[in-house]
Amino acid sequence: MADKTKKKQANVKNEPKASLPPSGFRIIMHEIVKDKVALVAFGLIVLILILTFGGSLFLNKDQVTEINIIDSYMGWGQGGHLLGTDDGGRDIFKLLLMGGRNSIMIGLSVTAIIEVTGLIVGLVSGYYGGIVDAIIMRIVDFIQILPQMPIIIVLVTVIPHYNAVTLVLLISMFGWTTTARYFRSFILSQRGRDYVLASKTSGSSNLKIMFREVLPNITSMIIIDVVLMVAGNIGIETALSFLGYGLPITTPSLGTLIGFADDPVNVINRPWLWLPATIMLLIISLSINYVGRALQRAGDARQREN
Amino acid sequence: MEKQSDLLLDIQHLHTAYRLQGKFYDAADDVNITLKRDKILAIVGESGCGKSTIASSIIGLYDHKNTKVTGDILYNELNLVGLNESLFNKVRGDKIGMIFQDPLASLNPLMRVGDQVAETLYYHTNMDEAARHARVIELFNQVGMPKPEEMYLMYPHELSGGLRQRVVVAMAIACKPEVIIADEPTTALDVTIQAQILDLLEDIQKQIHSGIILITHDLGVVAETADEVAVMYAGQIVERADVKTIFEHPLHPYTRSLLNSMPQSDDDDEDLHVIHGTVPSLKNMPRTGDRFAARIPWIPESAHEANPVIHEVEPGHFVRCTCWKTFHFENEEAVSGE
Amino acid sequence: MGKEIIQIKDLKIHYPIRSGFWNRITDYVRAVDGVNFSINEGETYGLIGESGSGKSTTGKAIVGVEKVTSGQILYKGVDITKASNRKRLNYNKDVQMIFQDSMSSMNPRKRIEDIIAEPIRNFENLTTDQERDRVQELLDIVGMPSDAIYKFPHEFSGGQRQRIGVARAVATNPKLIVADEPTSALDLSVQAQVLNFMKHIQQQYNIAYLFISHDLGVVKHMSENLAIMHRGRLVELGSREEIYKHPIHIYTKRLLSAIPQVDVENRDAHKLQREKVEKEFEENQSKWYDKDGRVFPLQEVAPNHFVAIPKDEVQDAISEEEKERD
Amino acid sequence: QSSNTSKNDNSGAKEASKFPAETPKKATKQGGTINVALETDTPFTGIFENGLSTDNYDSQVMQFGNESLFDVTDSYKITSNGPATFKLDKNAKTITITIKKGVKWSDGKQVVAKDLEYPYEVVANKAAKSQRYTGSLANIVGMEEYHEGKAKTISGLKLPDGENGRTMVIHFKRMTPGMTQSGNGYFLEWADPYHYMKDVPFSKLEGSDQVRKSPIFFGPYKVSKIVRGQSVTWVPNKYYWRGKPKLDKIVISVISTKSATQAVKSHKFDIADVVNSQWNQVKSTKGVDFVANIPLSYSYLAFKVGKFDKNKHKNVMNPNAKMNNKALRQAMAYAMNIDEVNSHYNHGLSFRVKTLIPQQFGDFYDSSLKGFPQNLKKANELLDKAGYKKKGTYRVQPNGKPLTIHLAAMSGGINAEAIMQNYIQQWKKVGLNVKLTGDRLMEFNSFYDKVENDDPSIDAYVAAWSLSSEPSQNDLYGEDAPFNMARFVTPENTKLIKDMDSEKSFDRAYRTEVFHKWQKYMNDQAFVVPMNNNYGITAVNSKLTGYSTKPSKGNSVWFNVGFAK
Amino acid sequence: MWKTVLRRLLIMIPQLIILSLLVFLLAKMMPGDPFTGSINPNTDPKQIEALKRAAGLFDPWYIQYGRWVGNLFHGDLGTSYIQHVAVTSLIADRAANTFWLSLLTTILTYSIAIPLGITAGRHQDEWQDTAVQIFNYITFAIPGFVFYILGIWLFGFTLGWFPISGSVSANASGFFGVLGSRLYHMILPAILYALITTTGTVQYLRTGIVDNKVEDYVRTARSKGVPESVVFNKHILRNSLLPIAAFLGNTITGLLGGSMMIEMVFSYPGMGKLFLDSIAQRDYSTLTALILIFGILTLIGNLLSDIIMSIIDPRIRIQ
Ligand SMILES: Nc1ncnc2c1ncn2[C@@H]1O[C@H](COP(=O)(O)OP(=O)(O)OP(=O)(O)O)[C@@H](O)[C@H]1O
Ligand SMILES: Nc1ncnc2c1ncn2[C@@H]1O[C@H](COP(=O)(O)OP(=O)(O)OP(=O)(O)O)[C@@H](O)[C@H]1O
Ligand SMILES: [Mg+2]
Ligand SMILES: [Mg+2]
Repeated sequence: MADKTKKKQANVKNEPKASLPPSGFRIIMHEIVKDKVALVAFGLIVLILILTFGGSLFLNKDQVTEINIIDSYMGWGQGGHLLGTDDGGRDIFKLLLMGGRNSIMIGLSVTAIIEVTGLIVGLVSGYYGGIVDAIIMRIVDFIQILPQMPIIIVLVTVIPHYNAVTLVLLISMFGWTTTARYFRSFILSQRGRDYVLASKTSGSSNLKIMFREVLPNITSMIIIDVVLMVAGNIGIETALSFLGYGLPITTPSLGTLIGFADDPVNVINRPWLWLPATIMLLIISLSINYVGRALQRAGDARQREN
Repeated sequence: MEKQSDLLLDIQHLHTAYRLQGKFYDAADDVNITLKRDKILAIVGESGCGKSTIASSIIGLYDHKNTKVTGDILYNELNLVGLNESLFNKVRGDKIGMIFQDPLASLNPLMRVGDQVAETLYYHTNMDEAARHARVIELFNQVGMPKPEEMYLMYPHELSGGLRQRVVVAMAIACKPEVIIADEPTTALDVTIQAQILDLLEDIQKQIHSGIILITHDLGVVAETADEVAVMYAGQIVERADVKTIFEHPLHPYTRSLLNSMPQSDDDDEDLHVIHGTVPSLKNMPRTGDRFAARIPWIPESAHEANPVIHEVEPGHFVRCTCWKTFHFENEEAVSGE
Repeated sequence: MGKEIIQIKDLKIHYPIRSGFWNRITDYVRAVDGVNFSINEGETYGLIGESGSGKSTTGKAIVGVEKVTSGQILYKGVDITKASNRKRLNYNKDVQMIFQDSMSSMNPRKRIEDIIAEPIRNFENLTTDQERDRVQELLDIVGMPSDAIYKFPHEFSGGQRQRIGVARAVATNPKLIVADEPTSALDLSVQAQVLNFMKHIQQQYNIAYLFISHDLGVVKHMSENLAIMHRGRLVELGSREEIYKHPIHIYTKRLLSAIPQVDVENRDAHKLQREKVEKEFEENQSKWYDKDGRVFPLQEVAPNHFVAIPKDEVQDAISEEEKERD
Repeated sequence: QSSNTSKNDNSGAKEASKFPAETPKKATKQGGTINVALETDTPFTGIFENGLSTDNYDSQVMQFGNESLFDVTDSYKITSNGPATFKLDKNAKTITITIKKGVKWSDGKQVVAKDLEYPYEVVANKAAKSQRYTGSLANIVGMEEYHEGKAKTISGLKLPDGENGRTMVIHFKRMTPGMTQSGNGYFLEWADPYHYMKDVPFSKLEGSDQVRKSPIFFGPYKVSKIVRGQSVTWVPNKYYWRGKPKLDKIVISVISTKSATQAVKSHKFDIADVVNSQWNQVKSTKGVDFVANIPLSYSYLAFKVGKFDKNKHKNVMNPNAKMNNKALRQAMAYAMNIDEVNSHYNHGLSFRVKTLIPQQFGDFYDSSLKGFPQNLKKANELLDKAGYKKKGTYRVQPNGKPLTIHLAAMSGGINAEAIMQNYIQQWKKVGLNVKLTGDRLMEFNSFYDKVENDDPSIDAYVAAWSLSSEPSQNDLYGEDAPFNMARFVTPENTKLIKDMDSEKSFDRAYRTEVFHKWQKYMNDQAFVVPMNNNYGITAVNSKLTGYSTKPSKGNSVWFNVGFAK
Repeated sequence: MWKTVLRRLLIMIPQLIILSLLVFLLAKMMPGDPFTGSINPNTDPKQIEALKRAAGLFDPWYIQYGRWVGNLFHGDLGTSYIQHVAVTSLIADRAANTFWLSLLTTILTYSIAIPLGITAGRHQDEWQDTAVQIFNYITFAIPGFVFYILGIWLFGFTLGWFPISGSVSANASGFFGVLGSRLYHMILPAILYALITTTGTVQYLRTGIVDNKVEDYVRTARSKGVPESVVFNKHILRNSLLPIAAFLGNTITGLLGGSMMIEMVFSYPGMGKLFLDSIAQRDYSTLTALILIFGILTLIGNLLSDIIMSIIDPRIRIQ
């Protein structure tokens, strides 16, 4: 009998894995490829990533942000500046590449912090429930009643060295609560499922159930959430920039560029300052959103299957 | 009662196809059934056989873009197939009532249950509001709801499963329809409640003299309530007869297998009969030959008709294919002939 | 009759209801409210009752995933309502569960191999190869093809999945399996398949089942002894023959009369009978339930037949029973 | 690059003439309504009393009715042509102010002596919480006693003809040469309607309707409607002493500074200020006249060389301060390309200021000084000589320690950041490592909080002054002046500043000499390096006439403004 | 239900105490004070210091906090250092402006969003849906202020259709004159603001409709012979509006605090603008009061949302 099973195994092993999990990267790619719009969007994202991250490799930050007042406020294509220059004679195109990269990095970092914190908190809160949940949710409640924008503005003026890192931390400080809530509700629905009970009766520990059983089941939720959140977070400093609490120009970002639009003169007479960044932000957001939707559909389809 | 109007529904050559990835597949394939006044016609079969498909085809509630219905569904000489929506709306709820499986899901959570029943009256009668209210109360009494006045004001979530289903029944019978279609009306309910609802349906039928199509997969329910039975398999009716015949002289192998797999025999140490395999999915359904053949592999292919058709073996007893003649259970000896 | 494998003593599980100004606990849902019974080695013990009567809660308490309010569950003489005892005994190696909804009871992200191996990994120290052999063997036992090992739950039909669920439950050679409505989501023909498997495995490994169901036909088919639950308590308990042939408690009678019978000839008679019982049930609440609507404690009316009736009516019941028996 | 320096050598002030200070003179007709833009990003406060108002915008809103007691010459010398006459008696240490007959409040009541005295009581009374009480005012006899609450009245204010007379005599402890200049701070230049305000306790004054909702003035227009923080409508004051104002109505309303350019271009306003950096966008606008003035202000770079000793209430210089090296300071000054920046960003509407005394002060201004035109070579030489050796890109201190200069600057106009980064690059060119404090421009409050409190994270800062029309420098750079935020104290400076306000300086020639000396000294020491001043350009509907920015016309401008025939 | 509301209100108290402390400390942490930078020829630093002392700015923070809280109980939020009026009156003024603007915005938001959401949901995956989605994505992705500035430039300055600043014109007189003028000043900002805020509503509504369309109760309604339009409006739409209603409370209060940008662009004297000004001017008393109010608004918004939900959705009991 043992021999027989061994043989069977061998066969099984060689079998093409036609029935891969209905999850993970494969289904995502599948879903994206299936949806033409999403495919285009995905292509755009890749293109922008290559441009910004690749392009930035060839740029020197000090050089890009160096002032050259002779060149200030050049229009499109003037003086060899494809997209003109800003108030300090800096090349908008280069700023755009660097700024795009920085903003994407900011968006990613904020998302990463928010997601990880939110996920862990949500997981613990939702899984254990009871008093742990009650305490955590009270804290979350409290943070959520805080008027975010005002407090961020106050903190921006308070902290001594304001830069991309502090910005990321400030924004993340509030953001995680929503994510925690979101994941908690998923966990709550998962917790009631019988497979958790089954794991318990199989003698698995809580930690193991939490991370090895429950977590993989909300991966598609996580992926979707992450994707959509990145889209929202890339432009997150624009509002602050507009209100005058953005990053310094030595840290180029889409926000600092779009922030030029806080002045009607720039809006009307110097569109090259803010328009490219706005369009880039628009493209990034739209693309990510479309991809996100495609993922959501994938996720929903799987949800239905369940 | 006039004789001719005893035939309420006459379904002829019904084909209902769903679009899957651009192609249409028949989920109901050449279905012929009739429903008579004062009769309960049960449609039984495993999950996915196409029972609900028939129901939704009759009442015209399907996604018109992705569903194709052909054939005739004659209701008093009115062909419901392809009937325009506004005309159909006059029939639905008035002449044909429908009861669904999950009473919670099939009630609007934001409306008082009384109003939901009254809504039917609003569209099919000339009653004023007071009259409608009175009629709803009457209906609630009729379906055995305690304190109907109070119940009128309740929301679905405030009622127990049994009461909800009574509301749904009240809704279906509000206009005294001639045809009631009940798609698994008791699957979501407890046995005791199930018994009550089934008894209720019978009582109602006696009062308003309608014909009922009862869709279920519970043979016990069929035996307790139906007058006529249609057994469905893979989109086709495989056997049709009055209830007694079906339970006492079932012919089609599928009917016989189903009956055998019921855990009811007293010799409980014996294994229950198991039907090999599963109902094929819509896409994989064989379109030629005997669709059930795959599940009784020990019966030689020659025993099946090449293109099985319905035979009337006795008056009122219809069986598809002739394989029943040589059919025997796997572990039995082959009984030659019948 | 074999040895008792598990004893449930005065089991109570109450869920708090919060309300009022301070959101204090104002009342309890008495999901299980004083239940006593015991299961013998290798037997199938049926637990029947209407929805919400506390069957699942009882079952979950027995496998140790539900917090018990009071009472004891004795396994090998040890009260396993305490987590530490369960751990010490490796309790879940011996007591396993089969769930109603096979889909939801399997992690959709895990392959069948990992699903079945989970209890093995937790309770036994096997090498990867041994483990795989064991999984293969289990799949063999439940009649699944061996390539199933690499598939995911959604790739199987409901009946197949339920068989996998059985495989997982028997993976550690348990002594007792709580089967909570294992077939009520299945079609008739598929149900037959699963029930057959359960029986075979029981015979093979001498497993005891607590078989929870509201389908009396199935319970009758499966179990030797059974208990009928109502409002968190047991109303009647005894051998299958006793209960089906000589039900005493009105609730049992009501339940039995509600089962659809495949007996077309006598269906009108059934209906009359059903209506009679129903009427009796409606009208004689006070006879069968105490003033709070609670079920009375069980009294023995015959060997291996207990009914929840007031003490002073035991005699009547016994004589009535005997009369019926004649 | 230094070629620019010689080219821009002509005095900035000369360029002032490229804009007129007045609109063309035309015959005026009666009637018409004008809209005046008040460009601010915050609503105006609406305290319409000169002693309590702290908001510059309030005075702009009030200007149509709030006439000063005195007219002045174009160099801010007080004359007797205005509503009141002015007489200074150096020996008797008095100033006599007499209000002219017929100068009436807009309710028709004559302005009387009590109305001249009352503002002092408001400013000096602690309950009124005025920010305007100063050491200079304490120079009036009896003022301190009144301020401390020891006296019920201010003994140095005498009303020889009684409260309802028209004359007030002010007795001073000490006379200073600046007293003849408007804005000297030793006495107040406005009147309050005592009869109208007397019933309001001082503590309630700033919130009272008399001050907030329906203030009265004796100027050409009177308030007809106030929308709090947003707009004020003025209509003619029929009792106005100079005659009948020309316009039927003046509406001044707030618009955001960001909208200034649009406000000009869209002709929604008849009078609106131009934002200099946006000059190119508005300069070709049709139908408006641009008039300009040069405000009394300048921006500067200052070096922190000491601390303010709160106990002694004195500035104390730290000889070891990083910036306490003349050569370093001068080098930094020479390294800046101010002219270049001005021509690029402000279209010639800003000009480099060469000394700390603005040109508007006439001969007090030392036109021989050149300030610090960009000269990188000189800067390098100075540093080399002073021992700041180059190690890599940057220079180190003479003692061999690395040198990083922390510069504080305020955020502000849209080009502020670029300009600052530009200077930092200039300094880098001469090997100086200059970093922004906190890595970014600071917003106003953080900036002054740090600068005023001598925060160690600041070695140098760029700020701006707005000056009083009296040129004394004591309050700005004196030894005990808290506003001397560079905290430099040298005997020479102290002496010169004392001299400016001394008895001797009543002799204008002497005072001129002192000012010249002080400017030279400051130019050499470079504790404070003057940078820029800007034109204040106003776009005026060309249908209007009579508008002027000349100091001499200031007090009667709204009487004169009207539509051309 | 009132009991529950009362309880919820009581629970708010400790939250508010923590909030107030936090806010107070934050404000104190900010560099500078209302007198910072009062550097002009007319002021004397000594007098400024005396005023600061009189204002209690040199006291330790807990004393200042204590004083502040003490006054709070008398309904006194202090006096604005900058505007020199009681903070309550200042805020009342601004709150009224913001309230009306928010109200108009809300009305406009819903009158734009609901038809769009319905169209998109009803014609799921058809061109109407795509069009709405594109509009939605664009308003979502473009920062609001770019919209506002373009709007004020086009409709305010260039075309001159709408006023470009303030909340009421100086010329307005009479009750209807003032009312009209106020409305006129609000229209453009409200429309622009509404366009930006529709995104969420449209999305929720669309999803709601798409989900509800396939619910069983809809099938039931159809089986009763209810005409399609009624099925849609009475059954599907009402259920789909639930999530929007759930946010109604938060939306209104959120707009009250969240209108900073639009108020800034339009120099509209509302709460958001007041807040930004107070930060810039270090008007602590106003600042603390405002943040506290924003916090309270959020709390009330949540409560309101819950109450609204419990009213329109019988399944929900608030607790
Ligand atoms: N809208 C649809 N689109 C595509 N396929 C459908 C659709 N509805 C039903 N089907 C398929 O048609 C077949 C018959 O379905 P139907 O719902 O009629 O079965 P049923 O007998 O009612 O089953 P059950 O007992 O599970 O209700 C099944 O294979 C099902 O998957
Ligand atoms: N976590 C819980 N909190 C509160 N009440 C609960 C909880 N779990 C179960 N209950 C209640 O306990 C009672 C018993 O539930 P249980 O699931 O044991 O019933 P059951 O007999 O298994 O019913 P079914 O046949 O529907 O499965 C029910 O009234 C149920 O509402
Ligand atoms: Mg069905
Ligand atoms: Mg259960």
